[in-house]
Amino acid sequence: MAEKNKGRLTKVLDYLKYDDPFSKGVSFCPGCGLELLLRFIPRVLGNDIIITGTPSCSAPVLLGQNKQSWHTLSYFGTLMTGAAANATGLVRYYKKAGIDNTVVCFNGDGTANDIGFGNLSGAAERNEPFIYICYDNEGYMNTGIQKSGTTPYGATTTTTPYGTVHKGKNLRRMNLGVKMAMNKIPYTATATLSDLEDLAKKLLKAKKAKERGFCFLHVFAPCPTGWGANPADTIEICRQAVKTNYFPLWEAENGKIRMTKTVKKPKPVSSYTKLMKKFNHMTDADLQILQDDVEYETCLLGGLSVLEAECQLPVSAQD
Amino acid sequence: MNTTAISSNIQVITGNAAAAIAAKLARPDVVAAYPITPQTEVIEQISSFHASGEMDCELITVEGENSAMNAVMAASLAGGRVFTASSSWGLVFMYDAVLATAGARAPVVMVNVNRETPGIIAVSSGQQDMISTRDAGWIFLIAENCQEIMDLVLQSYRLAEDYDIQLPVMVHYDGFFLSYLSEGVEIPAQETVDQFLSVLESQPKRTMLRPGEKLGVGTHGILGGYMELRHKHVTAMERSKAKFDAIDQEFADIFSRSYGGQLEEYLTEDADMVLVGSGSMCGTIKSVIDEQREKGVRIGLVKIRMYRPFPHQALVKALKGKKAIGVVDRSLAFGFDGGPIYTELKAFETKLGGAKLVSFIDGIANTDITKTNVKQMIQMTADLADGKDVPEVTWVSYPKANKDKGEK
Amino acid sequence: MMSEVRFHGRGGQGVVTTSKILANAFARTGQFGASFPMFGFERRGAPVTAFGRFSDKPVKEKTQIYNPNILVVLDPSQKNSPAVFDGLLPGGMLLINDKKNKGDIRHENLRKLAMVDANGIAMEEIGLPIPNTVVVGAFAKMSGLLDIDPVLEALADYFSGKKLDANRVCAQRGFEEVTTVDL
Amino acid sequence: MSSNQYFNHEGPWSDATDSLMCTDTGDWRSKRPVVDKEKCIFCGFCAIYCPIQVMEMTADSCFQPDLDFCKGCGICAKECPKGAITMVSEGEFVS
Repeated sequence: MAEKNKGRLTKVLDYLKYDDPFSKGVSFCPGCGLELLLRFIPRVLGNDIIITGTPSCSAPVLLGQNKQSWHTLSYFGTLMTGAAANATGLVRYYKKAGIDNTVVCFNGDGTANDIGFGNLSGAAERNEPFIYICYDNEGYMNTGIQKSGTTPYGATTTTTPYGTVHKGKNLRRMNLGVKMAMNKIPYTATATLSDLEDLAKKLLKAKKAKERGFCFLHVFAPCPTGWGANPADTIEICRQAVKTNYFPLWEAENGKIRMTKTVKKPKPVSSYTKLMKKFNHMTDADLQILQDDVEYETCLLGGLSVLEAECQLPVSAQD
Repeated sequence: MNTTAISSNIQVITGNAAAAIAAKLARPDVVAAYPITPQTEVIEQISSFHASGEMDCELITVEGENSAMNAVMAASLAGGRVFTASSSWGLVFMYDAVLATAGARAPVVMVNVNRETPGIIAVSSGQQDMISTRDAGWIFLIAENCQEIMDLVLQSYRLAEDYDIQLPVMVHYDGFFLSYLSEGVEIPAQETVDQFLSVLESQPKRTMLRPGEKLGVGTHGILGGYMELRHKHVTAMERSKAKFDAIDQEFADIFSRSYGGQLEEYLTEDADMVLVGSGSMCGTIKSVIDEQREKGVRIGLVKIRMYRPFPHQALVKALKGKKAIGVVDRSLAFGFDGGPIYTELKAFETKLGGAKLVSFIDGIANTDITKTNVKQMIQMTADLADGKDVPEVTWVSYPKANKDKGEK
Repeated sequence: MMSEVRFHGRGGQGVVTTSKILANAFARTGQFGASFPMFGFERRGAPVTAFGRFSDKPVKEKTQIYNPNILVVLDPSQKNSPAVFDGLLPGGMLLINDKKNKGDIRHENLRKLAMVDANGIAMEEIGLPIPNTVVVGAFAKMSGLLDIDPVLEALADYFSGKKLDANRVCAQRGFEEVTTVDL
Repeated sequence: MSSNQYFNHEGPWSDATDSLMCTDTGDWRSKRPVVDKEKCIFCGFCAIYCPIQVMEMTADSCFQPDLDFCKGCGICAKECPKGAITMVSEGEFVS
């Protein structure tokens, strides 16, 4: 025994203060990033959170079947068009009734960035006190891998397939995190699964910051099935996404944008794209467009973080 | 309607204001709404009550109707009393959440200020928005005047939140004709309303979404589970008919105003002919009936106050044995010749003891259902009673439609 | 006995409020009043029509008024518009906001013409050419259906403070300064 | 009222106080993680990155998967900094 203690337990485990409320056997694909994220959240935030979910890959697990359930959290399973409004209704009633609560809206990029963006944006404008977590797997995976607003340039999906005329998505991805940070909410952050300590800290910051209003976490969560990746590579994909600046890790606390992981010498985006089949067909020219996209966003974020360092978000009028 | 003597509680207010004041009196926990003509005044009034501290609710100024319904549905499932209001395209924009609210059995109360909906942009009255959403699984109630708007909203909370019902209720009233109509409305005292609603507190608590209670809402109903929920839903809707009648009775005891529950019957007992209508048109119909009665015409009115669930038992009871029945619809049932209420009532024709039915379509897109039009309807219904040949469907204010039909 | 009144004016003159205040005043006498505007996309300056029904019995009708027995014209420029007299019942009355007070308006069904310089009075009392409260007072006098007291009381539901005082003076002056001609 | 065959409540409420549903996801596996106790330095990376959180600490200071539920994705093997976990075909374990 003594001889075995060559290493030290990773600090991430210190953040997992609560039991996993989910059933051991749930039907997410092997290597699913969403499953890791979903189990992680209540272990950090506590088992008395109320989670709201919409039709998506998470729904078959978040939502029960008849009177039975896959987890012991209180949840509200609802529509993609109104997830943030549902959470609004909950927190406002709890406020009126004096019930302590942590409501976590847990949605995919389809709900957050596309069909449900209107009410997400409205909830942010009203600075509603809950945590909205978007797990971004860059497409509509549960309906069979279709293009979404965050699907990157060039990626093939079943609605942007590789054909003789059109070769994958010919539109650029949207940057949901930056969009949300512009709402002057108390806390916005990006996170991913390779950096779980960073994720845990951000979850805890969000839980604290939600006392002052709306918190948004944009979590990059690969879908090995939809992306044509080896399930074992899920964490490696996240790591490479960070190292190439494809998905930079940052936070905006009270309006101050700050990189939480600085990448000194970013790798070319190809070290990320080569890990999955959805980019297989891309030529060097195509990859350059994606690279330009990444560099533009990095540049933008760099500029914002310099600018915002001088800015302090005014205290919310609701306080 | 029996009107009490003038008292200091009577204020001259619009239908929209009546809805807003009723909502205030019901003391909702959460209100979320988005403006749309002709409903806007409702939420302006509520915002003003909220701003002045008269209304202690969480007011959510949402970015669209869809969010309004989603927010009140969630607040309701969390245990709150809620209110929202919309109209026309707003109701359509929240339609997915309207369905979800019914499916989740969330006792939401809302008012819908009737306005035209499909295809053509028309800022004008018509019940088409109600018809377009009639199968959402909500209880639909329809008001005739400003006082009834006030009273129906109050009655709605008793119906929606009743432990045996647990269904959302939508109170409909005609846009423009009622929303902007100013007339005297008796505003009940807060204590009286509190007393009327206090019955709900003595009932068992409905299931509520609370932190840490391990209860979730929005489960997949699988295998027979979905069927079970649907069956419970339609059973509760059926129960709501008698419940609504009983609530109206109780309301009469407390507020000295009674409407008759599912239907209001106006001079039907000895009538040979009856018009069936709903909403503001009924006031005009009553005034024409008063005139016709003086001439000895035995005509009555059946006013539909509860449209969903469809009060077919009560209708059969009220209409059985009459000679002829004219059904007036302020909306269309696309794909059918006659109006929506007409086509639905037609399904019970064999139970009406030989009464003949005829359909009148009028009042589409602010077209006024005038006294002249009502007289024409009564004349045609009388002709039908006399065995004369009367077209099955008449577009009263649009004779060309009737002519085209005749030519074919 | 029911009076059916049609109000003609322009956006910004308070036409709809005129009809509301009158309905309110009638309710205060134990009678019944109902009023509503004609529908359209209203904007300042556009012609506005409103309807009022005043009766000793509850008002059931919910339709627009096609055969008024009283006309109220807040906008003098419409006095010669045929739309104003459309459907006027025999024995009808007309109240017009007109500083010229010429009394030269005629219609076959018109039996009583009343004139008041509502804009002038409003300018003097509230500093704005909003004639509605003067017209309300003048209506009470001309129609003989109302005393001025319920009108003054009703104003409290629409104005407060100094504005209420000024508008009460407007209504009082309208009541006193209206001139009528039997035709 | 008809029997409450599927639901305890009037509406679509699930009740986790009853029992949790569970799928035998262990059956999905084609390869299983095998931990070399000697190489394991007890860092816990396999445990934190396991999407189903089935790597459990054992008495002899190494992590072991709960094979009833391990789906065999191979993340643990890939992420182990000491290469202490190998994915072995399930065929090897058929007796």
